[in-house]
Amino acid sequence: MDHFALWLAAFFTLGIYSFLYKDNPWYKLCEAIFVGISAGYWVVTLFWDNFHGKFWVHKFEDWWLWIGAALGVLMLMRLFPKIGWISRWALAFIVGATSGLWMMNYFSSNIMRQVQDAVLPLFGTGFEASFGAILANIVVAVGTIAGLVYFFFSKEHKGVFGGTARVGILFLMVTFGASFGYTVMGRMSLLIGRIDFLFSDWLGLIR
Amino acid sequence: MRRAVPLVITTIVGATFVIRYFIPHYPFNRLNDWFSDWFAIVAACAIVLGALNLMRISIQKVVRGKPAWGYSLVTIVAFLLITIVGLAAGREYRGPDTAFSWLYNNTYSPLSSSMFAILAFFVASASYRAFRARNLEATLLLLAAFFVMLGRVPVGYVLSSFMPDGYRLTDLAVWIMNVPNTAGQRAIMIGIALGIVSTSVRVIVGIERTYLGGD
Amino acid sequence: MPLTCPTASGGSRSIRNLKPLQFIVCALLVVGSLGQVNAQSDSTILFDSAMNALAPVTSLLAADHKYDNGERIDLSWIPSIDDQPVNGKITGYGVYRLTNAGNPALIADLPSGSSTFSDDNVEPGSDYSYYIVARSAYESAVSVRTAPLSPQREWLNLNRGFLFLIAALISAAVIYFVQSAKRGKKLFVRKISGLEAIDDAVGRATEMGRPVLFIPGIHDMDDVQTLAALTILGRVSRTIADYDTKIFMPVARSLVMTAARETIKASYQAAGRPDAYSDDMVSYVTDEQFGYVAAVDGLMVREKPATVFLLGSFFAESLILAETGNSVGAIQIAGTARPAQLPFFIAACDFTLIGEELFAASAYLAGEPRQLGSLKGQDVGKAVAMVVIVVGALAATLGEAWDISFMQNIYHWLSSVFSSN
Amino acid sequence: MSTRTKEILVVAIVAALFLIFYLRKVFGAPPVLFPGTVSILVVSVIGLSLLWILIRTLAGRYVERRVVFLYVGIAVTLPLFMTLSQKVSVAPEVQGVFSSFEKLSAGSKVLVSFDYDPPSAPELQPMAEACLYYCFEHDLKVIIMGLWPQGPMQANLALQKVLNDERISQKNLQYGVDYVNLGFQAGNEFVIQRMGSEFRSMFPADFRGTPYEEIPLVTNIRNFSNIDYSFNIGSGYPGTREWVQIAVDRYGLKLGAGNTAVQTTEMYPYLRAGQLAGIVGGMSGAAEFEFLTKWIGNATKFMLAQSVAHMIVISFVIIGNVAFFVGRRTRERKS
Repeated sequence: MDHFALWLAAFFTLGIYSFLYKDNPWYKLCEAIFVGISAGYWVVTLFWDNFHGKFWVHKFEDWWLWIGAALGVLMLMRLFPKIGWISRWALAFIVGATSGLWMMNYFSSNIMRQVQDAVLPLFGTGFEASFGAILANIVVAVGTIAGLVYFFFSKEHKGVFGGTARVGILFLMVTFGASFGYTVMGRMSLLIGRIDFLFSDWLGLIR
Repeated sequence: MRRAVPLVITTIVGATFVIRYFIPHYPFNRLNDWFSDWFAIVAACAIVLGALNLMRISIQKVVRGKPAWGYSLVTIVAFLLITIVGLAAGREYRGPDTAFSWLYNNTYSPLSSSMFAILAFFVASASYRAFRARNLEATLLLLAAFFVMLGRVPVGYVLSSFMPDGYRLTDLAVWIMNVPNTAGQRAIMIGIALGIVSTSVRVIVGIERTYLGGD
Repeated sequence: MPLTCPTASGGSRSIRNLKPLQFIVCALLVVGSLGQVNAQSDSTILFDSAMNALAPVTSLLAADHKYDNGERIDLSWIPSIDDQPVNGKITGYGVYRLTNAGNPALIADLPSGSSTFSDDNVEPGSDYSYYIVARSAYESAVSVRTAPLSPQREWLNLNRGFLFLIAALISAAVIYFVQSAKRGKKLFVRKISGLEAIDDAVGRATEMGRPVLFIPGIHDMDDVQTLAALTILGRVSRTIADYDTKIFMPVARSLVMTAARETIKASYQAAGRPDAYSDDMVSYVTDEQFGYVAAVDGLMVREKPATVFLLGSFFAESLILAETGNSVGAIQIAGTARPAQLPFFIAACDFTLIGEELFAASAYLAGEPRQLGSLKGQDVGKAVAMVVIVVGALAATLGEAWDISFMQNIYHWLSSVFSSN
Repeated sequence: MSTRTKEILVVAIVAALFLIFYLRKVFGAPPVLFPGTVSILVVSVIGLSLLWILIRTLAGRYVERRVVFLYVGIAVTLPLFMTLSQKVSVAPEVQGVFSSFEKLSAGSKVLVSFDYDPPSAPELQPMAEACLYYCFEHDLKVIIMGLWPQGPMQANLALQKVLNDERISQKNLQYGVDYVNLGFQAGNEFVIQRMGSEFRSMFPADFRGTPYEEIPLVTNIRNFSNIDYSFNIGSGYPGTREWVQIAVDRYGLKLGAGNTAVQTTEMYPYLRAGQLAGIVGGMSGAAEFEFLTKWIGNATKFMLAQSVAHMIVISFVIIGNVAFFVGRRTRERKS
């Protein structure tokens, strides 16, 4: 990397971290550049990859692509305040399709699949699971049921029901703790990567 | 026209996309792929609106000489620079030696990596400030995080190396991930899916129409 | 010459050392190769070398893949007898296809040990016939050809019949409860902490004379979480319009910008103050995740919002936003359906809507009793799931423990019902 | 002196320091490495300052978040200047990946798929380098491809680094004969599916535009059946999951995976089912893999910093909680 590029990258890196001290002109400058550059990057990417790559190249091969183009044009009607309301048609189309798609995809992959995985012989096939496996099976089953009870909206969390809901939230908390602990490691690696850039690539202080 | 037509569109399109799940026959089997293409095309058109909005606000700030208008000017210049360079470069704008790639590698990339990595600082400050064993719930969250964190670095291995194989911190971390975590994830996933199903039903049936706005 | 049998190791060994199964296979082979020798009466193949020849795959079956658009044919076969995990001669199989009785073409190379293949490069209306070549390092053996077969297009995926029934049940429950709420039936829904706080949070912003910041996640309109966030925005902006508080909403997607403007505008109209609405309340920043975060962070420290809503689909930025919001002293109400980000919201925000609660909130807050009906529908779904898990697990456990076939049947039936996807 | 003057002064000093450091590098000064005693001293100072934070917090004066930030920055930076030998214990899943490499004879063909982009590079790049190094060192032929647009660029960075290593550069490896970069192909899992019947249909030419038939290394490679082993370095979709579901399950490819820490857990089921030969997970997995391949690179270098970073987060959790409990007890006593 040439000197200018190195200094530029270092300038931006330090500029972003200066925000940790407080908001300052350096950060504001980096932020302004970042917003401009990334918005432009997405304009370019969406134009070439989506509009050109997905539509323009194939426009005479696949008639159905024109539905997308028509929706896009409807969307652009926003630019003309008088007929801007027509863009709602495109929005309605997208929202409808999203709802339909997500509804069935989540239904099969989350509900059906998860329920299926939860239904299993707790003591193993042929009653021969190890003690650890039996314990694990029971804990998973109890945790799942209790977690579902927590999300129940139709009943006040009182009595036995409330107790189960409480067990459910405890399971949820363990889940969150596990994801937190898990994420920390990856995040720290990112910072180390940046510091390595500063002190190794840029300043040459470390090997 | 303004209110009724969109509702009808949502209902018809939504129902079609539900039904396509059960019909393997053409053209229903293609709807999924088509929609992703359509959405890509619409998003490409819509970003014109977004970009114009960004430019309009920035230009207004500069023209009216609002405080910190200089930064808006920088945004405008940066935006125009990369857009022009990228659009002029043609389809192969991502190629290794283009000006677009240079800009990407030396501005976009360090900025985005640095912003991503700023998370490490916040993880530490949140650990110091917010992760408190206030009650049983919070305590469990903490303990789970604690053991998973310890179990995933060599330090954790060293700390518990006196224990027999299968009972070390590493194994505890794996157990937490595999057992209680699975139960919690499963309950959350089923709940979320039901939430999505019911939200979708409301949208398709036409009870939910906030996103369409008023008249 | 002792009677020998081709073996996996490539050599031949005495028939006396064979196990019963091997003996039968060997006998069949001998009979088969005798037939071969008879059929090719003019060939000069010696008996011994015929025995050593590579065995082809047998029982090759081609069947149309059920319930698809006629784009797949499933092949299955019994691997060659020479295909053994230890010291097998077979190095792999070549799948050949004849389209409309044309020339054979190699369509796939498979490793040894495979016994199935799905050809998904077929079209309805053409006839396909297949054969498989088993290969060793030096020779190859060709299987019989399948009869020509044409893939069929089906109109209904009957595999998903049960899935359809269950989906229909839950949807019907949602619609039923919505209808009964419409008719004026009172529906009880438990309190969701966090939702009660919304009005107070907006009120706080009003008192302090500081704005409200609303972040609808970083996904586009093709995510139901974004839809849910916009629904909540509808309610929040209604309160804001009533209180005459300032709201600003930077977004990462242009379509979300459009939809959010519609939403806020409608709320201001409903509050009878359409003149107070301005498009500048919602502004597009950039699609880039961290560019967006950089800008929102800057906004937070400069505008010092009194209340921050973080509702929708969040990724790594969740903690960056929540910690910055916390540092400027804002009340934060967060919610997402992404389990990996929930711990950060729980730690750094004042109220968090966990998973399903985000979707429930959008119904709860809409202020219409009939929206609440959909929550009841969700509960029906949960009840079904719980009952199936409990009954299924009990049946499976008892059935396996004491070999109760009735219980085992319930278990197998339930797993088959729920595997239909 | 006003705060503003102080701030300007600090910025000026830091900038001057950076300039001096940079000039130092330009004039060819070697990197700095702390000797053992200094390292121990530094680690003790880091530990003592944690103690100081604990005491302050106990006294009821919470340390300002900026101090926490500064502390994290310094504590993560300093270990990079040290070499403390840490005992590397190789996890079985990492050993699994390596053993599969070990079984390959010289001339075997290895397919390496780069399915990630720069933000994940700190974790994944060391794996890529170690993998390439091992292959080149043991005369394995490497075929590189990517399902992510930035993947092949990351591959080129890794190649550049490994080929310049003196142990490798003396082998005088030829592009197109010993290794090839087929580049990126859009289409996610469909790319893998089509590769199952014909590589060339997805990669008509390599990264440099040379037609597939004219590259000696791959002319005879038709599909997965000609590949002896495959290593997928991935950070999401498309990635390891898709490789397992299509290439492994349907075409019998032998696969090892390198994943980010966040993603690794999702892959364990495939490991248990035998669909993966092994997993190299996150920075610690990368360090173990480096240890096995004898390519001592960034992961090993970063491992100490990584451990320190973990300890810091854990310490902050502990400090916060100790202070919380002590504070609560004093409050209760008062009331």
